[in-house]
Amino acid sequence: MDAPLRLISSNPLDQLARTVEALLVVASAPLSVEELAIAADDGEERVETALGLLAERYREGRSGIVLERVAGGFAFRASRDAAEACSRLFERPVQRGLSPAALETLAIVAYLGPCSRPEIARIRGVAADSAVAGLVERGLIAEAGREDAGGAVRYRTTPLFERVFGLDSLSELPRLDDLGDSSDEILARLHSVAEQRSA
Amino acid sequence: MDAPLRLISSNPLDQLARTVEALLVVASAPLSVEELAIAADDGEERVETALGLLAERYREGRSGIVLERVAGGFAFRASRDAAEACSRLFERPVQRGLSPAALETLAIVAYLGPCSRPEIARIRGVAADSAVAGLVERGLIAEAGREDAGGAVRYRTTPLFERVFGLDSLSELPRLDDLGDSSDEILARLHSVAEQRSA
Amino acid sequence: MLAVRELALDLDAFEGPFDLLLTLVLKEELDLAEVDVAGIVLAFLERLAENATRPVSPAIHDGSTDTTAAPATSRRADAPELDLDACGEFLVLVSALLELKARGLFPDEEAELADLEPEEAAEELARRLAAYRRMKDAAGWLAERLEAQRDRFFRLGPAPLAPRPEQKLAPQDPAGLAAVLRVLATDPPQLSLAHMALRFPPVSQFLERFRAVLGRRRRFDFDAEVADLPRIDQAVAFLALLELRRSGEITIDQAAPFAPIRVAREETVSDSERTSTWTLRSA
Repeated sequence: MDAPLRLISSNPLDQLARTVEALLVVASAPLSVEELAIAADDGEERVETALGLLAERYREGRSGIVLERVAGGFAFRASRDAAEACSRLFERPVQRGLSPAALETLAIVAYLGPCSRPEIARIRGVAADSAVAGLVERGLIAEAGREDAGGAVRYRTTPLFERVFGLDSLSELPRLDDLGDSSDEILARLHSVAEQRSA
Repeated sequence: MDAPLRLISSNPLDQLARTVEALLVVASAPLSVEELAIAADDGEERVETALGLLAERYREGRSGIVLERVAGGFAFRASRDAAEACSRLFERPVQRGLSPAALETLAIVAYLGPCSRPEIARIRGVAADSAVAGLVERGLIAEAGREDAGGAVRYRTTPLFERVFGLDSLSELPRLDDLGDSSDEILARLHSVAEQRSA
Repeated sequence: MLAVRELALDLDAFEGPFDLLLTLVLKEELDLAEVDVAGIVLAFLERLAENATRPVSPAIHDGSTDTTAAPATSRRADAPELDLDACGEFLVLVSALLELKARGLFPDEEAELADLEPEEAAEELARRLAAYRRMKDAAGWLAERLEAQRDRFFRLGPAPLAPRPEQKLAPQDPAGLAAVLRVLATDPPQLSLAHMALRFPPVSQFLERFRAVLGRRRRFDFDAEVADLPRIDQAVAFLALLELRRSGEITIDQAAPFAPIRVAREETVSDSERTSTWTLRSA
């Protein structure tokens, strides 16, 4: 790897180390020496030397931030001394319920059966992409085939959903007789309201 | 906040500072003093003192990692000196300038939020649907419930908005009274046209 | 120099100079809903073409391009300042009218205003314009702020070696699901007529549209671009064109009066300048 002379003069090792630590604190995945060298516009050998300096500064017992060499390259992690504090940070009981957007999306999927994102968006009057993604990630809904060949993916509720809501099955959902006799009727009503809302 | 005596002895300020830096390096969003104190199991005042120590160590010109106060909390970011290197590897959340429509919509939500698409359209005189969808997708605004039963979804700005725009809170936005011309001025200007006519 | 205020208008609802029209509108002696704003724009364009053809040929000038047989020097001496100054003033006044008219199309607001004395109505209109202007200024402030934050990089998303937080959900009540669906099935409180404003497109809509086109292509043919639009939209689109020219984002040339208008991106304007200088003066 070429490390032109001008870099050695204009970019002393200490400055390179600062650049590397900056890159590492912004990265959301480990960075390889090569990636660091390209980003810092410097040579790989010099980057390794800078990493050596940083490893000395950011090590167990000396700093709360620790530089770790992992499979994909280098990354910062929390020191072991701070493990307890970190677990308190991450394991704070999430008593937070579901967001209004998530709850609406979940209600639509639970009551109206397998439903695609465009369908949910149509009923809600706003895009449902992030709400759907969030519910899938939490395991409350899951993919259930496509509308037609090549159509949009549909979603249904999961057994976890039933557990969280204390239901033995979807038939135990509170009745919505006031809205319609069948899910088709309810759906038609929701569509007509959605149209009025967007008119 | 209670800071039991045992902590003062078993957890000197230097160690607390290390715990705080560990928490900040793993957090995925700015942490408030309260959140840091709960995770570190220490007092808020002591956490603030520790943050003062860290701010001195992690500051522009001295370190590649910089501690900043933003979005109602504290977070690490890359130093400005490393911006060029960072730009080779990462995208800022709003890399490209926002369109005028998006900026206007963002301003309305930031000042008047939570507010709905019809409200935004009313002020701008143009439908705001695509601007709103774009801002939601970028994570700068998010849903905040509905106006009334059956009403339109309302939106508010997100902590990411504050972070991207480098604001500690929405109160740092310029006062509305200091923006634009007063209605008196606009009225005067409209009338001046009429007066010149009769003069 | 073409004096916009003296622009003679011959419309269905009004005949006389432009500033008298404004006066009557402000005094509410003339209902803006009755006024054909497109007609005003067309009258202005005709005057513009008239004035421009007298000294030399082109209807619209752009100092940087020369597409006519006339020597560039004589053309510059005679016409360009006329176009830009007059266009600027015209834009300010007409965009104010456009906004007032667009807002007048909200029936409930119209009713509100009808109850007011003429002077109060003018104050109310000025108040609404001011509210809008504040938001435009706030948008400008945000644009500057964003630019100033360009070199602040921070991590988005989780840290590489951080523990994955467990997203445990507390037990939920199924009644909540039924409740939100009932809310979704409730008729909206009142029919929103916000879309009425769209019948009269604001200039900003075309600013955005043309910027998008120029993002993809370096130049385009204005006439072809608006060929499918109703006449009033074409007139508003032309205003947007003038505004883009005023802010230095485009160059415009036209071989002869009523010949196709060619629009080209001005390369010297950076993205950031573009986002901060777009604001259309509205009053």
